Amino acid sequence: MQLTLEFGGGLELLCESVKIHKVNVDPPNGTEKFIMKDLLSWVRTNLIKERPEMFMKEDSVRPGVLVLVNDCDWELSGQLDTTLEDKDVVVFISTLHGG
Amino acid sequence: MQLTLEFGGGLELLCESVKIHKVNVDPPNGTEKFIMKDLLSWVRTNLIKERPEMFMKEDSVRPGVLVLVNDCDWELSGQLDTTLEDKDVVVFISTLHGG
Amino acid sequence: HSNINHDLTPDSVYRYSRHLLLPSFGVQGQSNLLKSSILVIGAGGLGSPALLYLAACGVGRLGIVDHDVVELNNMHRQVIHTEAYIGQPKVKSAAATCRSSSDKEVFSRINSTIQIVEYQEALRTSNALEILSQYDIVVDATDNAPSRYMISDCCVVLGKPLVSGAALGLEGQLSIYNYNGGPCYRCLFPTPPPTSACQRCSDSGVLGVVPGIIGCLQALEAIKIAGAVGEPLSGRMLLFDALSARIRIVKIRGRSSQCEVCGENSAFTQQQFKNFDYEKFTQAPLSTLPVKLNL
Amino acid sequence: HSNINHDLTPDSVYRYSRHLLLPSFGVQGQSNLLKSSILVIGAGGLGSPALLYLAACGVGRLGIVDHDVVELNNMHRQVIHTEAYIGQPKVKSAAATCRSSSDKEVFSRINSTIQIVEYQEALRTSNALEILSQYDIVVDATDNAPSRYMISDCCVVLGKPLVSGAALGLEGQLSIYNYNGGPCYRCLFPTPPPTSACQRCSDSGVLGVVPGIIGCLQALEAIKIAGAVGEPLSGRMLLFDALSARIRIVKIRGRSSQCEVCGENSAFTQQQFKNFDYEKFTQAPLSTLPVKLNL
Ligand SMILES: [Zn+2]
Ligand SMILES: [Zn+2]
Repeated sequence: MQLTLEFGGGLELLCESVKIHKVNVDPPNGTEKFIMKDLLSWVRTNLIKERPEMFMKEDSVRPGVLVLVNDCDWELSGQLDTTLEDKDVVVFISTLHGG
Repeated sequence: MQLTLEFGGGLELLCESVKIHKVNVDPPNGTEKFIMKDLLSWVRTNLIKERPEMFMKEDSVRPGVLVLVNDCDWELSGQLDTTLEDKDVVVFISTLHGG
Repeated sequence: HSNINHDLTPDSVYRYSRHLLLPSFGVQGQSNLLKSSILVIGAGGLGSPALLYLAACGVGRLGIVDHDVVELNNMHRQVIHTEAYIGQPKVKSAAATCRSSSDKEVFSRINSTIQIVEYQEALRTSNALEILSQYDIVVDATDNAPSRYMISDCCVVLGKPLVSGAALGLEGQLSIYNYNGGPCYRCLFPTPPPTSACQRCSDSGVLGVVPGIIGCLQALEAIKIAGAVGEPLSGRMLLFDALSARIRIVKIRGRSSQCEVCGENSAFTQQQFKNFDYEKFTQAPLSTLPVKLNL
Repeated sequence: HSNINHDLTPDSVYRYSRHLLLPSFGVQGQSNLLKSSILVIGAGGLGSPALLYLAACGVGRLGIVDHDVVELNNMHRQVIHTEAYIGQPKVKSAAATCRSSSDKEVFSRINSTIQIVEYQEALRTSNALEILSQYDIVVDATDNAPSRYMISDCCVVLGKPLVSGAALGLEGQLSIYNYNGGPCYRCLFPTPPPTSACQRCSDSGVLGVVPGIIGCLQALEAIKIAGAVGEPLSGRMLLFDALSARIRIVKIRGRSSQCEVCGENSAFTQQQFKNFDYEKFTQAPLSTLPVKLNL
């Protein structure tokens, strides 16, 4: 299953300053669905190169990070339980405070 | 087949100032494909309420109108011969000169 | 167009004629604008363009809150200020650009026909209720997390719509909170981010025109609310990436029934607001000194 | 950050420090900007914010072309002008806002350290080559079809990138032409539209902040080209709908081999440009008188 992952608002600094990642992921052994919870641990293992605490807190994203699945807040699709499908676009963006 | 049609840059004035139209269209009798040429004549018949010469010239759009199929210039997909598929989004936008 | 009932002066008809000609804005929209009041908090990178366009378009009463003074290193983005005002309060400088100002200046500026109110002070829980309550719409053009929580909470307890913009580096964000049943800032961000995630323009830099774009968009959204036209950016958020020239407008969650400030069971009162310690909550100061750049 | 080789003065380091802090812009981007020259054609709704931000950010030499005078009905959107300049040339008013101006004004303005060149004249085929040839980048902030064809053609024969913006009513459009092998304006619009499709702000109205947003975006794209950073909006077009707060960035055609001006077999020379009648080609005048609004 191919996904496009985008990092913004400074989170790209945790993945060697690359904002857009096209990745291939597969459901964990013994399951058929790939959900956001699976993606977070995949990202933490495979993409985050430094300061993982700036990306995650416990088993979710840290406070101040918005997660968007196909341009829609993951709160509207089930958060960690959101099922992902081929070609989905997932955006992780840190909220900005500057002005 | 469902399409989303959008009019902008003043072209919406030709369709009672409605910018977004969700429409259902079917391939012409005896054919399987629905192409942009079919859509133009469908739009002219069904949506354009006034001054059709502001929308079309001969069998294409008038000069100064950009046509976008799924956010992509129709020159890149075959112009009048572009085959449309279910859920495509087609934008007709008149170029602006003001400032 | 003739013989429409309206209360615009002949001068206003001429000044705002390009607005009056718009079928979707027109006399009604302009009349609404002229009767409205908008408070802009922060006269920096976001506030500069927001104030310029809100003054120009004919908002009836425009408030400006800022405690800071103009510095040379603001000039690359805070285009409302002029070099002559370096060292002087931003509120004075911004107000002078927006209207015929003090006796010292004999010429008038962008729009001498609107009322400008200057608040040369930092916004605090002690003065926020008093100031915000006098305006229809609030524009958050500040630069730090505690201010953003404080302003949103204050808008909730007062029932004011909040046009919130932010910019840092080469990115910008924009949304409207607490409008028409939509979410507040805390619905989206119930827990403050770690302080290490809260960079400021003074620490991390910002391309000057990026807050320019976001500030203009804030003015637009405030104008739409004040003029009662169009679909304001509530329940949606605009994400702008200047370097790649990409813009996303995404759908965000609605009002949260669990929200500690605007939720169903919330009992967040004006008194609680006054006693809330936003600096402690966010572990960040409401204002800081900039770092020195060593080149 | 210390010990980087650069040719910025200590004053510039301080003034532009927020740019220098940006890893993706930094000393190199600022140094490129300071050495660049940008021509803005039109000091109206689009040109006002574009000029403000281009002056503020430190473009080395900034040219302004406009033949018009400031009118009260410009003030709702042309925020670079001040009421004191009503009746005076827009070029003078804009230049005065951007820099320490004439002897009459003892105070300086946004950026006194850059060079501003004023062209108080209409752009015509007779002067366009001479003026445009002196700049690295051209910003089209005009308001009519013949000017847009003329400026694009001139950019093609001189090999200059063109940042083109437009705004009308509550919509805006933006693209970059003739950049890095990308299309020119004529590749997209080989045949001029019928004159009945060419509305102007003076006829149809415009919400003032809409050209504000597009003009800021023009400044951004010019800064990206001048600073040699990011992905300029070439081969793409930004479509902005203010009322619904929707923005599309769409992919447009590349350079057309059939283009009469930039195409493979084109022999459009400077001499042909000088003799080309753009008013006849578009059936529209390069400038017109505004209509009277009767309310
Ligand atoms: Zn809330
Ligand atoms: Zn061409």
